[in-house]
Parts: sequence; C-alpha cells; structure tokens
Amino acid sequence: MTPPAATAPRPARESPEGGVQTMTYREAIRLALREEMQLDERVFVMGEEVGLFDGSYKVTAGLMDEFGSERVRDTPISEEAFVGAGIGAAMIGERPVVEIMTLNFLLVAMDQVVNHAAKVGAMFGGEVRVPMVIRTPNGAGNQLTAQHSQSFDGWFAGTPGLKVVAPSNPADARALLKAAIRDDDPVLFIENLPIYKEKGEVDTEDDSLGEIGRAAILREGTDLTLCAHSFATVRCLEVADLLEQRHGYSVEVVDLRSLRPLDVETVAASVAKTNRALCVEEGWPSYGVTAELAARIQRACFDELDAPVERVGMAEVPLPYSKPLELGAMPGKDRICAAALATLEGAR
Amino acid sequence: MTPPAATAPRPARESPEGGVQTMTYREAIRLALREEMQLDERVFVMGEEVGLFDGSYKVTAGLMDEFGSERVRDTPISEEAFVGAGIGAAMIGERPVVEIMTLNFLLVAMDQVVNHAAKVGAMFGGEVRVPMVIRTPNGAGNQLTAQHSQSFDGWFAGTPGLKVVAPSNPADARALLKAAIRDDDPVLFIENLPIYKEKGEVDTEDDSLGEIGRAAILREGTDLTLCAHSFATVRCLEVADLLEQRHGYSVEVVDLRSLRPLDVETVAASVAKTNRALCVEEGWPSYGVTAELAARIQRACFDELDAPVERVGMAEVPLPYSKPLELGAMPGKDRICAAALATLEGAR
Amino acid sequence: MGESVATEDPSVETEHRLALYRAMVLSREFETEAERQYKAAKIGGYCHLSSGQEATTVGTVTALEEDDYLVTGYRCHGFALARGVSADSAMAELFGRQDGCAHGRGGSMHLLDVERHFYGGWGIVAGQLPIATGLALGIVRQDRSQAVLCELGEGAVNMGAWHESLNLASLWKLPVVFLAVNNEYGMGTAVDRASAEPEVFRRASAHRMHGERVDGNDLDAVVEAATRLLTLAREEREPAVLEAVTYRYRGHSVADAGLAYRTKDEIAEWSGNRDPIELERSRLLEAGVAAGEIEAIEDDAREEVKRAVEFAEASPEPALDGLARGMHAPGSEAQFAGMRAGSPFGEETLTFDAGLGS
Amino acid sequence: MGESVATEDPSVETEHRLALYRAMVLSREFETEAERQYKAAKIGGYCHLSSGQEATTVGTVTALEEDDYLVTGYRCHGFALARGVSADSAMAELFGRQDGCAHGRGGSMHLLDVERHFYGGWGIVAGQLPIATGLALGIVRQDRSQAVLCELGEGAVNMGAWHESLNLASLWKLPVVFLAVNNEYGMGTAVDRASAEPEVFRRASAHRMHGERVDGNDLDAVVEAATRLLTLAREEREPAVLEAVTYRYRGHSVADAGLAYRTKDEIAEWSGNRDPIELERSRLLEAGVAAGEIEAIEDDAREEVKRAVEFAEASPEPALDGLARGMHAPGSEAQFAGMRAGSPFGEETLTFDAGLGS
Ligand SMILES: Cc1ncc(C[n+]2csc(CCOP(=O)(O)OP(=O)(O)O)c2C)c(N)n1
Ligand SMILES: Cc1ncc(C[n+]2csc(CCOP(=O)(O)OP(=O)(O)O)c2C)c(N)n1
Ligand SMILES: [Mg+2]
Ligand SMILES: [Mg+2]
Repeated sequence: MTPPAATAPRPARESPEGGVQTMTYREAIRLALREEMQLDERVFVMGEEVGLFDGSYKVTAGLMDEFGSERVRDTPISEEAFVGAGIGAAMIGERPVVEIMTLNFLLVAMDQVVNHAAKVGAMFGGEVRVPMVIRTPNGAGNQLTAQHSQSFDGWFAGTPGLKVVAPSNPADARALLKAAIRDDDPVLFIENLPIYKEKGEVDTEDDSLGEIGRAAILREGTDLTLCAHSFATVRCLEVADLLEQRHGYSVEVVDLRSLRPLDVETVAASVAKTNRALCVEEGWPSYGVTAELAARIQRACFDELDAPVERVGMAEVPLPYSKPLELGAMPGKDRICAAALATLEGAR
Repeated sequence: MTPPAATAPRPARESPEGGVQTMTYREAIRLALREEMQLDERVFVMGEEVGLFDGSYKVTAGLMDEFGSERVRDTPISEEAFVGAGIGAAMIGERPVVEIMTLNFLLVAMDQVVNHAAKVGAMFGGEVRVPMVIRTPNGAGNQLTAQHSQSFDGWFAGTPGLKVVAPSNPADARALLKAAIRDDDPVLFIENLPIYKEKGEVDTEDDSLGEIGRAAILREGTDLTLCAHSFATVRCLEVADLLEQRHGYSVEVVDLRSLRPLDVETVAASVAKTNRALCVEEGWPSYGVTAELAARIQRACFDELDAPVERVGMAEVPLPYSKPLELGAMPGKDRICAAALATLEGAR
Repeated sequence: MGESVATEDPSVETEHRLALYRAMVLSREFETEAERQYKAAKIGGYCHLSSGQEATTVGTVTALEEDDYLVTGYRCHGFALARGVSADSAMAELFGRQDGCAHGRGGSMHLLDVERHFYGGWGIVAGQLPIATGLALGIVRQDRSQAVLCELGEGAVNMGAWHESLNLASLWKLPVVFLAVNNEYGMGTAVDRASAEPEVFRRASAHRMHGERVDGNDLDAVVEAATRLLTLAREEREPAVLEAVTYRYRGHSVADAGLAYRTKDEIAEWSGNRDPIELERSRLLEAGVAAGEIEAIEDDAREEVKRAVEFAEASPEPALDGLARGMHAPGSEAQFAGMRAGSPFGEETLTFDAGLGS
Repeated sequence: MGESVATEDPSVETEHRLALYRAMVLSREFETEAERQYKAAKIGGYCHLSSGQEATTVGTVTALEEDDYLVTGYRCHGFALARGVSADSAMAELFGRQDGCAHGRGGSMHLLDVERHFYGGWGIVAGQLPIATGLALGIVRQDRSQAVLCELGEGAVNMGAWHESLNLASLWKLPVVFLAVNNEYGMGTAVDRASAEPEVFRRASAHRMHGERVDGNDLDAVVEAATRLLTLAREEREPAVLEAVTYRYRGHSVADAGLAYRTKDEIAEWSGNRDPIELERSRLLEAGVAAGEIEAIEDDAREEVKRAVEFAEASPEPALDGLARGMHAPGSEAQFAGMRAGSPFGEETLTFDAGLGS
C-alpha cells in the first residue's frame, strides 16, 4: 500500500479583498471553511473527493493546497466509517467538518448520525459533547434520478439531539456555517445543488456568527406568508415578486434558516399579520418539513387564519430521469404561484 | 466453516382450533405468518434470531420447527445485507418477510429500504416489483434507553414507493400482515414492543385480507376525535373511556392502521363531525406522524374545527434509562388525557 | 453465450470472436456518441462512460448463460449492450424517452432488461451488492442452476455493503460472482489512497471465498476467468470475487475532465499500448481475419449507434400524467383513495398502473 | 497499569496479579449481584452479563496506559470496573440514579467515565467501531502517543461498520486495537452460523492489518497480547485485531435463559474446567499466595459490591425537570427559544444545561 501522500500545508493567508463582496453560495461556504480553519487548528475537513478532486461540487476547491492533506482529508467511500470517525474525533476535542457528497448518501450513515451523534449528549448524561458539522447538499433538478434527488431534511430535524441548519443565501451560509462549526453540538448543515451558483453580497469583514434557531423575514408583506428554507426560499422570493407585479398582492417571505430549532415564533408572528400561509419545500411534503410548519401555524394562529395553511413540495414519486417529468415533479415557480393564488383567493 | 444446519420442515398442519379465538397480538402475527407460509411456498422469513432462538420477541416461535431452516432463516447481524437480499429475492418472485429485531436497527439498512426497495418500481419504469415485507417493532417503555427506544414511522411513511402499515389490535394485525405479504409492493409492517402482549379476538376462519390504506373508527363519539396508530391507539381507547366516565365527553377514536397510504378521508370525516382533534403518537411529534395529521386535518376541516388540532407524543429527548424519566417522556394516558381536556375545553 | 472462446471448430471460434469484437466496438461507439449527445444537451444527469473497459464488460457478460442474472452499478452502458439490450432502447433511455428500456425513468445509470435477466444499473455505491446476493438467494430457493454476475467498482469495496454481502454469499453458498472492476480510480481517488488492501480480490479471503485477479483488458483472459467462476457458482454454488484490472479513459462522468488526479501520460499509456479493442483487433488480424471484415463490423456498429440516436430522437417524451407510473403495483390506486381526498399535492392526478404507454 | 505481568520484582508482580485477580472477582460479583437486583426489579432495560469473560476484560484493560482510550459495546460492566469506574457509580447507573456514571441516563449498556478515558458502552452492534476509529484519528491529529482499545463481540464482525472501520484504521495508520470478544455466540447464533470466516482475527488481513487470536480465559496470555498490540498501536500507529476466545455463562441478557441454542454440558465444560477466575486462583496459589489472602480479596470485592448496592439505593432518582439535561450544549436554550413558543410538547420545561445536579 502506498500511504496517502501527505501534502504540506501552505502558510495560512488572509482573505485577499475585504469588505462587501458579491459571491456565490459555494464561495461563501468555502470562505467560512477557510476562515474557521485559519482561526482554529482543531477544525478539519473530511469526506470523499474533498481534497485532490477539489470537492465533487467544488465547494472545497483549493483548501487542500492551502491546509494540507491532513486537514483536508480525502476518505474512502465509507460514509458510515468517516461520519463515525468525525463523532469520535469530536468527542475528544477536534472540530470535524464532514462533507457528504449529497444528502442521499447520508442514508448509509444514518445510524451514525441518528443513533450515535444525536444521542451522545443526553445518553451519557451530559458528560461528552460532539462538536461536529456534517455538510451536504440536498435537492433535485439535474436529472440525477430517483436515488440521487432527495431531501430528507425533516428526518434529521425530527431527531432530538441534532441541530439542522439550511440557509438560503451566501451571507447566511457563511455566518451560519461559522456558527455551526463553533457550536458544541452536532449540526447538520444542509446545502442544495442548484443553490451553489446563486449569488449574494457578503460582508467579509463582518465576523459575527449566524444565529442558529432564528428565522429571517426576507421580504415584508401583508397578504400572505410564504415560508421555506434553503433553495425553496429563493423560489419563494421570485414568486413573491411575481405576485406583486402581476396580481398586486403583498407577500411576506420567511426564511426558516434553521429547522431544528425551528423558529415558530417568527413564523407565527408573520402569519398573524398576513392571515394566510403557504409553506414550500424541495422535499416530499407528506410527513415532511411543511407538515410540521402547517401543524405549528394552525395551532399558533388558529384565530388569525383566513384560510387553511397550504403546502407545496416535490410530487410524491421517486424522481424520474426524463426532463419534462422531473420538471413536472419539482416545486417550481408555477406550482408555487398557483398554490399561492389559491391560498390568497380561496373562497373562505 | 460449518454450514448452517438445514433442518427439515415438518409437514404443514392446519390451525388446531377454528373460529373466534382470543389471542395476543404476537400470536396473531405468528398465525398470519404460518397461514401465508402454508399457502404459498414463496413466502419465507429471514432475520436475526428468528429461527433457533424463536425470535428475539418470540414472534416467530415454533416456525423453524414447522417450516425448516431454509424458510425460517437465521441471519448474521448484517441488516443491510439481508434487507437487500430480501429485495433481490423479491425481484425474482420470492415473497420474503424480513424481521428487523427493532425499528432502531433499520437505521443501518436505511439505504436499502429508502434508496433501493422504495425506488425499484418507479426507477425501472414499472418493469420490476419488490413484493417484500419488513416487520419490526418500534416504541419505548422498557428502559431500553436512547439507542433502542425510537419510532421513525413517519420517515418511511414519507417515502414514496413504500407502504407503511401499523395495526393496533390482533385481528387487524393478522389481516393486514396477510395483505402485506400478498401485496406486490414493499411494505413496512410496524409492530410495537408493549403491544405484543395485548389481547383481542380473532376470527381464524375469516380469511379476508386487511385493507391497506383504510383507517377504522374503533369507537364512536361526537365531541373529540383521537387519532393514532399502533400502540398509541390502545392508549387512546383507554383515554376515551376515561373521558366519558369521568368527564362525560363522547370521544371518537380513529385508528389509522396505515400511514402510507394515509386515510385522510376517514380522519377528516370524523373531525368534521366532532370539530376537535387530538393526534397521538409514540414517536417524537416534531416532524413526526402527528405533524402530517394536523396539517391534513386543518386543511380538510378548516371550517369545521372549533379548536386547533393538538398533538401528543414522546418528549423530544433521546430516551433516558431512568424509569421515572422514561415515564415522564412517554405519551402516557395522563398526558393524553390532559391534552384531550385542553382541546375539548380550550377557550375558543 | 456461455461458450468459452477456445472451442474445437475454428470457424465457430472466429465467428464468436467477431461477435465479441463487435460488442466491444459497439460499446465504445455508443459511449463516444453519448458523450457527444450529452454535450449537445440531449442527455442529462450523470453519464458514466466505460471507454477502455470494454474487454471486462464484454468478456464477463459473454460468460453468462442466457438465464443467468446480471446486476451492475451506474457505469452500465456496456453491460446492457453486451447483454443484448438494443442500442435503440439504451440510447432512448439516455434521452429520457418513452421507448427507453426504463421508459425514460432511469436514465444512464439505471438501464435494465428483465427479459434478459439484467436487473439493473444502480446508483448507490455498493448498494447493488445486497440485492445481487438476494437474487442468488432466490435462485437457491427456486432450486435452479443459475448464477448472478454483480459488477462494482474497486472504490465500492470500502463500503460496508461489500463486506456484509460477501459474508452472506459465502455463508449461505449463494451462486454469485462479484466482479470488481478495478479501473484504478474511484472518482479522483486512486485505489491505494482508498483501500488499505488495494489488491481487491484478496479481500474475498476474509470470507473464505475464492478471489482472483485478471487482466481486464485481455478479452481471452477475462472470458476464461469469468466462465470458470460463473460455472463454479452455477454448478457448485461457490461464490467468488473476480477483480479485473483495467482503466477508464474518460473522467468519472462526462462532467469530469479526468485530469486533476492523474496525468495525461498515464492515460496515454493505457489507451495507446493497452487498449482492449486494439488488442483484440490485432489478435483477429493475426488469426487471419481480413482487415476489411473488421472494418465492416466497425462500420456496422457505428451505423447501429447512428440509428439508435435517430430512434431516440423519434421516441416521445413520457407524458406528464405518467409521473407516478410504475411506482406501485397495479391495483394500488384503491389503497390510495383516502389519501388523495383533498390532497394538496395533486396525488389525484397520479396513477400507477395505467400502463406504460406514455 | 500498562505493566506487563512479568516484571523483575516478584513482589510487584504478585501485587499486580492480586490486583488483577481482585478486578476479575469484582466483575463477577458485581454482575451476580446485578442479576439479582434485576430480578428484584431494581434494574431494568437490557442487562448483559460477562460472567466467564473476566480474563479478557481485565487482561486487556490492564494493558492500557492511563491516558489510552477505551470504547466498548453494551456488555461493559467489567470493562468499566476494570478501568477504575467505582462499583458505586456503576451500580447507581444500573439503578438509574443520579449518581450513576451517566447520571441515570444511560443504564447498563452505556457506562462511561470521561476522566478515565472510557468513552462509553454503546448499544448498536458495531456502531462503536467508527467512533473508536475517530478517537484514534483525534489522537493522530493531536500528535499524541496514545492508543484506543475498542471492544466488540464476534457477532459484530458481520456488520459493515467493522469492515469500513478496519479499512480506515489501516489506511490511515490509526492507533486502535479492535478487541473481538469471541464468546462463541451472538445472542443465540453460534459463530459458525453467522460468519463465513469464524476465525474472526483472520478478517484483519483483508485490510493488511495484523490479527491474532488469544485464549481469552488465560489472563497472562491476554495481558501479553494486549500489551504488545497496544504498544504497537501507541508507538508505531499499527492498528490490529485481537480476538479473545472465551465464553459467557449467562444468557445473552438477563432476560435470556441461554439454553435454547446450547447445551448445559457445553456451559459446564467452560465454567467447570476453564473458568478464568479459577484458573488465576490456582496460579496464585501455585505462586505461593496464601489461600487466606485470596479469600480476603474475594470478601473485599463482595463487600464493595454490597456497599455499591447501598450507595445506589441511596442515590436519588433524577428529577423530571432534568429530562433533557445533557442533550445540548450549555447555551442552546436561547437557540430553542423560538421553537418553545406555543409549543405543544412542553419544550418550555426542558432545559439542557442547568447542571446535572438532579
Ligand atoms: C454511498 C455512495 N457514496 C458516494 C457516491 C458518489 N459516487 C458515485 S461513483 C463514486 C466512485 C465509485 O468508484 P468505483 O467504485 O471505483 O467505480 P467507478 O466509478 O470507477 O466505476 C462515488 C464516490 C455514491 N453514489 N454512493
Ligand atoms: C445493528 C444491530 N442489530 C441488532 C442488534 C441486537 N443485538 C444486540 S446484541 C446482539 C448480538 C451481538 O453478539 P456479539 O457481537 O457476539 O456480542 P455478545 O453479545 O456476544 O457480547 C444483537 C443481535 C443491535 N443491538 N444492533
Ligand atoms: Mg473505479
Ligand atoms: Mg458473542
């Protein structure tokens, strides 16, 4: 066996330009990783193809050159082992950031995430902590077919002991990933394939951490609340604009940002104002994220709701390869728009 | 290596007594297995300790003696392999019934269930089917602690391509297991540890199959609908009696029996009548089964609801070992009762 | 199929050799065209090519009896074609069309042909191993004399599913041959950067299973080894691991240029001096086959691919109301009736069993 | 700790031997009492005893340096005690009390002691292997000279996690020794009904890792092998598999009579002729230790167990408002503030970090 070649890290360097920069979501994630690795020796990245290959989706591009192959560690295809290795390393003081190529592959490591990482804190009576981040993109839209086009976000969000974060824009992505890395608990950080190329402004001199458990009002409105996380938020913002321009409605968009903890308070306050809510997700809605949202909203805003809480998500089928079928299955702008109009105009 | 000893099957025999019998849930499951194995050579049972050990929870007791070690197959501790082996065997015409010792252990085989069994039908364009049953108990209550006391029912129910059945009494258990075995799709058949000893009447001469996708009204009432599946239904029936006896309320109990398909129609009809609903589950409610129920009910019964749909489930912590802590976490009768009274008497 | 290359009658042998040669060329041409069509946005998703690996693909498949079973990972075009899936229906599948072998639902990674006992290309690394093991279990339960060939990559041997499947196959004496295609890399990771034991076949011994290595670019050697091991599986229920050492010329998928983790020289060394098609071509010439005959075969294969593109282009896109087709067994609609009532997700429009006509 | 049994000074040796003997007796007595308390309903859940396996337990733990790490499965009482966890806090944990080493949250399967670098008993078969591998990775990252001992049962070697962990440990040269306790059965399944390779240590070679077998009832042999392999791990970063062949007298857990799948004769053969404690007792006598001294040690261990029961009885039950304690890191309440608002599940009563006082 040739032992994996250890490349020597190059000396750490600061971010070349400061101030507010426009960057992609992918770059914002990479920036957060670099910053945290520069700040804290305990932080290291591990996953399939994160090093030499620059990351399957190029999120970690250049990091191995900068930090060396010990801190940007290519793994065998063994999700169960290296997620578990992250847990073990975290238990004795390291700060692993484990990349899972896509959320679909977390299924083979489900036991380590749900029955190990999530359990350690409580099961051992608070004696040990697992300060680990698992980063992984979910989603569909690239004809990757049934086994590669899924969003199990709600499963993890339904697991006590985990925290689940899923930002929708570059600034939040940077701030929340930094917060997740510094958090002393296991955090699942959900990214999304189409979102990687979305751009936004990031104030690279603002070093404040994102607040895990706080939703954001991305757009104010009075007629309807659209409630979503990750890429679905991007779609919702576009739909909100459409509804205003074409139909004259004033639509509020709540970006959950975090699924566990879930900021019910912010969501409920918005719906109490607009009296109508449509929840949107990239995943299957039945037993999904929007189910929890609808259940919470109908309770918190029972007297304020002028119409039932509605939901839009992926059609409830394993994703087909064919482009028109896939498009037909996805929660695209048309479907969101139609559902929003129905919610707004429903005869109640 | 000593190859596993193949014991010769004893000649099939008929059920000794006919007609209506009182039996436990465990016995009803065993009866269904025996009947289906007697009827159809393709049906076989496989899992850890199902044979020589008579099953970890004794559900399969005696079956190896009766059918031999080829049809009641002890497996290594390799859930991923033998769940997958079930899929493969089913694809070429066998009818495997795979026992997973408890639902917790399905996590290590999650990928085979969710990303393989559930996908085959659609992904291959309808060219192949997977007529497999996975049987497994969920639940808590025996101080089995964090890694052994879980109910992920909703995760599977949220997976298009699967069917998920979870009966609450011996008669349904027998009828639905027979239906699941004869179904041409992968069915997850969820049992429950405390429910195994529950008794009920079973008409052993009634060979009709259970209807997958049909809920049952187990108790009629006019003031409140309690909505649950599996063991939570048993608790709900007791609570309904209490509420009537102590507080004079007339309470309807809907037993979902099946989570995918979910019989929203029957649930909604009940709530339309009672105008109030409390959903109960053994699992964690956030992002759980009751989230979907509440979301569906608030939509279907928006104009009929006199109070928000309420939920009761497991406290949202990894289950602690300590008996008082575990009891405190469980959705026991007291907590259900209190929530029911709040739903009934909520100032709306 | 099933005949060893070396038979008594030299004319049969030559005919067989030519058929295998044609299968290799067809695979190469098919994939070259697929890459072109991918770049023309006619094909989407992942598209994993096996150019350079044709001797392994064709040599193992030809060792299968007609009623043996075949299961593969996502790099499955060559396997499908070698097994007899028509280029038409394979290309139509890559185009996502109704006449594709999976009716446009599976795409490049999920070709299949139940009639030919090809139970699919699968997309999760090593996920197909437990399933192939289950096919073999089914064979045993049905008391038939068949074998299963299960393809995987050398990167897949680090998954737990490999270990569990091998143990089960060996313990239960199941007729399955695990074909580990060692093309040196799993995506960008060289085999010795991923496997503590990079000689993959040696891992079989952990399960008291036979394992061996073959030059995966030498068609004769592959056919010999695969035939021998499949026969043992079929007749003696001895499972085995066959490691075929070969090389992929293209990137991991069409999206990967394939140069970040290896040198152009390395690629040139394999494609220049060890190309399986070239090797077989020279053997044919040596054996006295006329160059013209060989070229005719090549042209013919190219023609087939060309026709396949036309076929795919002409095949209709699946209709949207077939979104859920195949998901559930016919008759399941009734079970879902209660779930559709008032459904917010348009389940009412989904039918499972209205046939696969569109 | 960490000394080999054979030292120069015979009195030190004897003293050390007596300490090990006491640890074995303590484990046996502790578990005998635990079974009694279980039947008296003072202990619940699963309770897995290791009676018969004490030489393996004590012999491997004594080979650990003080700052080495220990990780085990659910059959962990003996390991905890040997590592220095007090019988008091172990018994209190079995009773589910506040003064238990996991504050009543973990019970019999999840003993731990972070100060003693004992990172837990774990309940999912083979689930602890990736984690132990990760501890070893942490050691390497921190550039320390420590080793990890990771216990598992022989039934666990059929899980994928075994394979993936061994590969990772070998590939990355991580300082971990996997101790496969071969007590012949996984629940009711004999090793050769579950493993195609029942000589478990041989599986290490699939990862170019050293593996060996030791008589797990022979304390000297266990100490020698464990010391040697742990030293190699610590100093050379050579991981290894150590298979210890031993036997459990009781059922799989207290709930299992343990007779459905094996004969009384088999149990009697092991407990009568190969009992590790008896074996060590005779060695001590042979070495000239007075019978009285040995009995005093035994009495002392019994006393300790008796006191532990009293301690456990006296320790308070955890208070209900501590239901969520430990689940999240201190400070997490603020993050959950928005989720508690109007919560239907009483999250508002859950605090994570109010200390573990009750
Ligand atoms: C469980 C899982 N993890 C990761 C992936 C992503 N992935 C797809 S192919 C591949 C490399 C596989 O390499 P190898 O087994 O050598 O096969 P090859 O592609 O060389 O044919 C990876 C990592 C996946 N599909 N499944
Ligand atoms: C993944 C998983 N499957 C099944 C179980 C149930 N189970 C607990 S212990 C055990 C047997 C383990 O046997 P072995 O590894 O030999 O350890 P021993 O009990 O003999 O110490 C089984 C099947 C489990 N805990 N986890
Ligand atoms: Mg490869
Ligand atoms: Mg054992």
